[in-house]
Amino acid sequence: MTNFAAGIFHGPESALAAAGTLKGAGYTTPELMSPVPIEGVEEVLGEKKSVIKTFTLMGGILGGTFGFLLAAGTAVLYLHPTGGRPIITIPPFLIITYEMTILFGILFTVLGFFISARLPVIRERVYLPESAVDKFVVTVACADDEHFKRAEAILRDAGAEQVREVTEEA
Amino acid sequence: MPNIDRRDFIKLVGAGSVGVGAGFMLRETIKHPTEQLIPHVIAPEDFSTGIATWYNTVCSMCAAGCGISVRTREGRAKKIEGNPSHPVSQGRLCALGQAGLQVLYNPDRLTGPLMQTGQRGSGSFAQVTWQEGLDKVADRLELLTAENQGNRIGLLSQGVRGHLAQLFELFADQLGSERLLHYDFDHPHTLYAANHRFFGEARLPYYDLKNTRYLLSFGADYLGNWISPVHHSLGFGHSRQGRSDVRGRFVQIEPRMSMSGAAADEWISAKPGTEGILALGLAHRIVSEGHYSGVDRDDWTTALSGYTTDQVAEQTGVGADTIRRIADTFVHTEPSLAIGGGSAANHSNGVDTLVAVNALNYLVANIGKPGGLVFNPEPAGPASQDRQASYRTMLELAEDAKQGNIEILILNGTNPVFSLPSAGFEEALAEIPLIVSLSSFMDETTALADIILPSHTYLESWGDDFPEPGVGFSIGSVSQPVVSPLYNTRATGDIVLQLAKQAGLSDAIPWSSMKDFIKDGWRLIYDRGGLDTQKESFESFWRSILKAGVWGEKTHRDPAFTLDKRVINSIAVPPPEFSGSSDAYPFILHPYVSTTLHDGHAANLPWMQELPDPMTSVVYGSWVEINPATAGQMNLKEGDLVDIESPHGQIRAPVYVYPAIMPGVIAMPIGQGHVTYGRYANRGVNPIEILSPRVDQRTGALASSATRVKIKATGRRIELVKTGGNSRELGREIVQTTGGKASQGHSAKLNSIPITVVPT
Amino acid sequence: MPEAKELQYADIHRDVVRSIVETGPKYYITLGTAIFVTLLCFFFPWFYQLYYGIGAAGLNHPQVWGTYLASFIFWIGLSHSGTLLSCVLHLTNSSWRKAMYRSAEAMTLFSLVVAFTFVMVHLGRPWFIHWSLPYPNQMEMWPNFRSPLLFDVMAITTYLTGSAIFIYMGSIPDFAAVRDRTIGWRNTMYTLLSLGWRGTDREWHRLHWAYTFLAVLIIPLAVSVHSIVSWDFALSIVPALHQTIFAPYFVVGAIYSGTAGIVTVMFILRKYMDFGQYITKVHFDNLGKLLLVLSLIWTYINMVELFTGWYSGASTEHEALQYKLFGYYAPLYWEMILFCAVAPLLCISKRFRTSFVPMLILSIAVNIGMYTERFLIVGTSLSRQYLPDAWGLYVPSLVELSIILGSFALFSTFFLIFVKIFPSVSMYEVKETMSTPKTEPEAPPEGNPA
Amino acid sequence: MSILDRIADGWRKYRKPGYYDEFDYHWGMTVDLDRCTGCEACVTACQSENNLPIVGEKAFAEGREVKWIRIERYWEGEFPDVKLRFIPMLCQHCDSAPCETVCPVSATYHNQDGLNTQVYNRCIGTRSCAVYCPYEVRYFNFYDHHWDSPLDQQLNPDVTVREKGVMEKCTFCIQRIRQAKDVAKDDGRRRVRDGEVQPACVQTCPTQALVFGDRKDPESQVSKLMNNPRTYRVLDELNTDSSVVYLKKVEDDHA
Repeated sequence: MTNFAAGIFHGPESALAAAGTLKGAGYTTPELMSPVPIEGVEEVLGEKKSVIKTFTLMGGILGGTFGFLLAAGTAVLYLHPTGGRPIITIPPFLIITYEMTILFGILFTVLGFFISARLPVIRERVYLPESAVDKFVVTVACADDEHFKRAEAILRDAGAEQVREVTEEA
Repeated sequence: MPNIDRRDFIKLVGAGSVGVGAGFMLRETIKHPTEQLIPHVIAPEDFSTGIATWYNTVCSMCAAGCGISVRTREGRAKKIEGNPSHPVSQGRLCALGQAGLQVLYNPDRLTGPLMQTGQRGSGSFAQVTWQEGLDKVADRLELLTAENQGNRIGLLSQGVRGHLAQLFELFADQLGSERLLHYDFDHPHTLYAANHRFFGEARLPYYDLKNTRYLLSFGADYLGNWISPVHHSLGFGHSRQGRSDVRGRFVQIEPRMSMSGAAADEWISAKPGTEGILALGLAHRIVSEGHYSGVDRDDWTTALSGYTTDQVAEQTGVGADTIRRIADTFVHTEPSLAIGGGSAANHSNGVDTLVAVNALNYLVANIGKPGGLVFNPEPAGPASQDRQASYRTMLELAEDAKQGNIEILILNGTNPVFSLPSAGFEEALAEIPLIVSLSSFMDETTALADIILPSHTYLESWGDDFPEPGVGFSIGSVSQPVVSPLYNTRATGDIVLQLAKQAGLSDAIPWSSMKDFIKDGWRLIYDRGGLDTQKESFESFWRSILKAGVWGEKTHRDPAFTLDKRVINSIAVPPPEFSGSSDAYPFILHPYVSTTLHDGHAANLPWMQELPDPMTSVVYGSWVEINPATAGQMNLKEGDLVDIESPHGQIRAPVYVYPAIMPGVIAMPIGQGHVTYGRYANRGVNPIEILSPRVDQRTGALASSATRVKIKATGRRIELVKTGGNSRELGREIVQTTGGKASQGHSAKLNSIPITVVPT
Repeated sequence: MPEAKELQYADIHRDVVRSIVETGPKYYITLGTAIFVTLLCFFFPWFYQLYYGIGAAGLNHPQVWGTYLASFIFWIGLSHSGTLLSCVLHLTNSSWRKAMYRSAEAMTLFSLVVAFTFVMVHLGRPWFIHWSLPYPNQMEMWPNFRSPLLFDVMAITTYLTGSAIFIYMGSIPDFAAVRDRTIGWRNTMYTLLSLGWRGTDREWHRLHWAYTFLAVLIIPLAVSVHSIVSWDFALSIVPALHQTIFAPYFVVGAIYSGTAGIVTVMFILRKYMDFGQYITKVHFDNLGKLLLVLSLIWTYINMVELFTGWYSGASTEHEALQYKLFGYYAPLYWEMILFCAVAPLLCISKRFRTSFVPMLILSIAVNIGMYTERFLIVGTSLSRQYLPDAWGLYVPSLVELSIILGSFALFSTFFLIFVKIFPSVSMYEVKETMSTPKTEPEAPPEGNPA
Repeated sequence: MSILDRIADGWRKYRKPGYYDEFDYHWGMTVDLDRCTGCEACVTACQSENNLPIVGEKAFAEGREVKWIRIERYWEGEFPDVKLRFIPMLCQHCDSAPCETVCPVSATYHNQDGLNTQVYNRCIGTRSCAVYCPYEVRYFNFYDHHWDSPLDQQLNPDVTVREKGVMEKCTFCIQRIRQAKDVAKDDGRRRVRDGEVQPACVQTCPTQALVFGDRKDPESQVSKLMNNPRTYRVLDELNTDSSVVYLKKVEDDHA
C-alpha cells in the first residue's frame, strides 16, 4: 500500500515545474497526468528510453523472414507449377515479404507500446479523472506523512490549486 | 397467428435474412462438393473408371447413312461417334449425328399411345393402351382391305431405306394400296431426275472429292447438308492437305455463301437460277477451245452454240474472264469434278441445270475415274424403289384427300404440315376420317392425328441401311438397339408388323418382329454368296455384321459409259422463272436448309439449337440475311425486324447483314418456326410458309428458290442471339493465311480415310 | 481561431461526450433507415445471388468482372485518404489534421470492410474464401503466392489490421476520457477499451512514438495496397489493362477519391453532429487545395495513359483507346472527365474552397466520377480484348445496382455506429491545438466521475 | 528429409524455369485451318463428352454460353470479293499461361502432362483467369445448370458436372488421356501410343483438321505437323507458348 500526493494544476507549465522541483527534492520519479501530451517533459524528468523502435525493427525483420519463407518455402513443399514460372519465383514473393514485413512491424510496434507503456493495467493505479478533462496532475509516492507534507508544500508552491492524498492498493 | 408487431417484424426480417445468408454460406461450405461423378484431376492409383460398351449402328439423322458407334455406360447411351470401319463416316461424325442422343433422351418425346379426344388440333389427347390403339387402326385397315378398298389407305413416311422400306412396300401391297409415299423436304428430286436423264439411271453416283484436284460446285453445300456431308468433309480434308504433291482447289457458285462457299478457294455469285447457264457457258468454252475431242464433239458444238462466253456472262452476271479462266482450269486440272445441288437445283430449271453440270463432267471425261464421278452398283439390299414424293405428288395426295378418296392416312415421322408450302395440306387432312401417326414426337402434323402410336427412336430399334449414294461398291449396315426402350413405345417396323397381323395379313407378312424380318432379309444377302467376308454360318455372318456395324462387298461397276446423242441435242437451260413481279417484289428469296437444324426435324434438339449457325453464329431463332449495301440503302441494321412478304404470305424476322450475299437476294434458313414440336423447337419463323408453289417442270419438285419477296421495316428491333462479337479481324492476324507455294510438299500424311473407296 | 468565444478543454470534452451519449430520435431514424436499406438493398439481393449464382449480375463472357470489382476498387480507394492522409499529416505535424483525422480513419476502416464484402459478393463461391489463406489442410492445397489476387489478400489483411490498430491507438486517450464521464455499460466498455490509460507522461511518450512508427509503416503500406489492387489488372495482358502506369494511377486516384470522401464526411459531421466549431473553413480550404492538386495529377496520368496508348500504334491498344473515347461506354468516359478533371478546377478559387455546400457537391461529383473510372477500367477493357469475335457488352443488372446502393447504406450503418462508440473528434489532439486552460471549469462534469 | 532440408533442396532446384522438362507427356494439338470448314462437329462432340450445359435462349442472349471449343469467324473483304475464315478456338494449354499465375488458390496449374488443368473443386470463382486469358476460352458457371429429364441420362459419368460459381474450360479430354494411360499400363506399355488417345473434338473432326498427340514423341503426327512451314500460334506476340498450334489457311489468287 502506497500513499501518493497528487497536485492538481491548471496548466502544464506549473505542473511541469512542480514535477521538476519534486524530482530535485529527491522524490522517486514523479508522474504527470495530463489531458494532452506535455512538451518538454524529457528536459525536466530526464530522457526516456523507449524500446518501441527495437520492437518495430524486430517485427519487421521477423515479418520479412516469415513472409519470404511463407511464399518461397511452401512453394517447394507444394509444387504448383503455374504459368511457366519457376517454382521459386522471387519477384512476386518479395511482395508477400513486403506485406508481411509491414504487418509484423505494426503488430510488434503495438506489442512494444503495450509493454513499454505498461498497458493494459492489471491492477488499480493512482488516477484522477480530472486529468482527462482539463487538469494537469502531478503524483508522487510518499513513504510517510512527513514526505507527504513536504510534497504538498512543493506542489502548492508551484501553484497547485488542490493537493490530495491518494492511496494505491499494493 | 402469433401476435407480431411492426418492430418484431422488422427484427425478424433482419435476423431472418442474415440467418438465411449465414446458413446458406455454412451449408455451401460444409456440403460435400463431390457428389457427382469423378472430380479427380489425378485420380488415386486404385481408382478405376467404369467400362463402356460400344455398339455399332446407323445414324438416321439425315439421309447420308453414316455408320456410328454409340458408347453406353450402365445401359445408357452416352456418346455417339462415327464408326471407324464404316466407309461413309470412317470414324467421323457431324454435329447433328452426335446430337442424336437428344432424340433418344428428348424431354418432349411421346411416352405412349395417345388418342385425340377433342377437335383435331385442339391438342387434347388421352393415354390409351397399345392394344386399344392398334385395334382401332387394324380394324379399319381390315375392313377396307376386305372391301377391296385398300387404295383408300394412305401411307406417308419420311424417307426410309433398307428393310423398313421393304416392309412398307409389302404392307401397302398387301393392303392393296398404291398410296405409299416418302416425303422429305430436302430430298434431291432434281438430282435424281438429272442423273436419270443424263446417265440413264435414277441412282446417285459417288462423287470422289477425296481425289479430285478441282471441284466446281453449283450451289451444292456439300460440306453442310448436301447428300453426305461427313463423307464429303473427309474427302475435302484429304483433297486439301492429305496429298503431298497437290492441294485440291474448290470453287463454289451460289448467290449466298454457304459453308462450302466459305471453304472454297473461290466463291462466285451467279444470278439465282442461272447456274445451269453458267455451266453450259463453261462447257461451250471447253468445246469451242478444242479441249474436248470426243466423237460427239460436233453435237456438243451445236448444242452449246447459244452459250457463248459473252452471252453467258451477260445472263449470269459472272465476268467473261472468270468464265474463261474457270473453264480452262477445269479442263486442264485433272481430275476435276462438277457437282450441283442446293439452290441451283431448286429452281424452275433445276433438272436442266443439273444436266448441264453432268455435261461438264462428261466433257472432262472424269466418269468412272478417281477424282471424278463413279457409278454405284445396285444396292445389295432391297432395291430402293424411289417412293419419294415430289411437291406435285403431295399436292395430288392433298387433292385426293379433299375428294374424300382417303380413309386412313398413316404417317411415319414426316411433317408435311410444317414443310409443305401453300398446299392446303391441313385442309386436306381435315377430310381424312382417320389419321394415324407413328412419330416419336408431337410435331405439327402429328398434332392433327387421331391416333398416335409412338415409335422407338433409331437408337432403340432394329433396322438396316444401304447408303444412297453408295461409296462406289456395295455396302450395307445393320442398326441395332443400343439401349432398352425408355418409354412405352414400339419400333416402327414392329408396329407395322403388328398392324399387318391384326389386319389379317399374316400369311404374306408372317414375321413377328422387325429383327426377324431384317435377319431374313440379310439371309438372302448371305445366301447370294461371293462375299468378301466368308463365314461358316449365317449366324456368325450376322454376328460379325452386328459387331462391325457394316458389311461391304468390293465389287465395282464398269465405268464405261456412252452418252445418248438425243441427250446432247436436248441440252439447254431455260432462264429461271420466279413467282411475283420484280417490281412489286424486288428481292429473290433464297431459303436454305439450316446447317444445324436441317429441314426442321432437328429443331427440338437443344444441342442443335445452341449450336451457332456456322456462317452467322446465330442461335435460337430465325433471321433474314441481307447484303450490306442493300441494308445500307434501306437503312436496316442487324436485329431490325422486317416483314418479308411474298405473293403467298408474310413472315417477320430480324435482319442479319450478311457480307456474302448478292444484292437483290435475301436468304433465310429453314428449320425454325415450329409450334408444337416441343420446348426447344417452338420459336422463330418458318420461311416455307411464304414459298410459292412453283415447281421444277420436269419433276414437279418444289422450286423453293423461285419466290420473289419484298421487305418492309417494322421499326422494331430485337437483339439477335449469337456468339460472334465483331466479325472482322481488324488486322490482328488471328486467322493467318499463306500462299499455295509455302505448303507444297509438306502436307501431312494423316492416318486418314483408311478405306479406299474408288478403284485404282 | 475565428470563433467568438475561445474554446476551452472542457467544452471539447463536453461536446464530444455529448455526441456519444446523447442520442436523439433523429439518430435512431437515420440508423434504422440505414440498417433497413442495408438489409433490403445489400443483403437481400446478395443472398439471392448466392442462391441463384453470379448470373444474377449482368456479367457474361467476356465481361466476367463488373461493378462488384469496380466497387471493390472504389471502396479501397475511398479508404485511402483516411489513414494515409492522417499519417502524412501526423508526420508533418499539420495541426489542421487533428479535428478530422478520427473520422477520416474511421472511413478508411469501414471502407475496407465494405470493400471486403464486395470481394465476397464478387466471388463465385464466397463460402470457400478461406481457401485463399495459407493454412495446412487435408486437401494438400495451398494458395498461389504468385497471384496478384493473393497479394491483395495479404495487403488488404495487413491494411485492415494496420488501420484498425492505428485508429484504436489514437483513440485510447479519448476512450479514457470518455470512460470517466459515462456510467453503466458504456463505462464498462470504455474501461475495457481504454486499457487503464491514465495520461501519464510515460504513456504519452510511448504513445507518441508508437503512433509515429505506425504512421511510418502505414504510408508505404497504403501505397502498396492500391498498387497491388492495380496489379490485379495491370499484371494481365488485356489491352488497356496492361499498363505500367496503373500503380501510381490507382494510388493517386485512391487518394483523390478518398480526399473527396473526407470532404463529404466532414460536411455531414459538421452539419449533423454539431461539430461546427471544430471542423471549419480551414479544413475545407486545405482539403480543397489538396483536391485540386490531386485532380491535376490524376488528369496528367490519364493523359499519359491516352498518349502512350495512342503512340503504341498497336491494333489492340489503339482499338481499346478508340473504344474508350468514342465507343459504347464513351458517355461515361466524358462524364468522368467532366467530374474528375474539369470540375475540381473550381478549387482554384478560395471562395469556392471555403463554401461548404459547393464543396460537398464537388466532392460527391468527384466520387461519382471516380466510381465511373473504376467501372470503365473493368468495363471497356474487358469488352474488347484480343479476339474480336469474342467481344461483348456488359450492362449492370438491377441486383448489382441495388448492391452498390446498399453498400453505401452498409457504410453509413458502420459509420453511425462508430460515432456512438468512438469520440469522432480526437479530443486530446484538438486540445493540443488550443491554448492551455486558464479558468476554472464552468460546468460540473456529467455522468459520475469516479 | 526434414522440412528445412526439403526447403533448402528446393531452393537449389527450383529457382529457374524448366520444371516442364520432367514431364511424362507434353500433349499438343494442331489445327489445320486449310482443312477446317467451320462445321462445328467438334463443338457438339465437346458438349457431349464433357457435359457442357444447355444454357437456354435467355442465358445465351446474356452471353453465358459454355463452349469449351468454339468456332470464331472472320469476314475479309466486301461483296463480291468476300471471304469467311473460320478458326476453332479452345484452351491453348499455354506453357506460359497467364491464367495460371493469377489464380489465388492454385485452382488452375500445369500438370505433369503439360496440360493446363482446372480443378473445379478448388475454384472459388474469382474469374480472374478468364480475364487474364487472351484467348477467352475460360467459361464461368453463372448458374447451376439443369438438364431437363431425361436429358441428364446422357451425361458422361467420367466427367463431373460443374456447379455454379466455378470456372471451367477445355481439358484436352483428360478423362480419355487417363483411360489411355490405364490401358497402356495394363498392356505393359510404358507410354501411350500415338493416336491412341484423342479428345472428342479431334476424334470427330470430319476433315481431320484437328490432330492431337504427344509433342515429346518426335514420331507423333502432331510433332511432325508442328514442323510444317505453315504453323503459327494465335497471339504469338503474347508469348504464351501455347500447345495448340495452327496451320495457316492456304489462300492463293485465282491463277
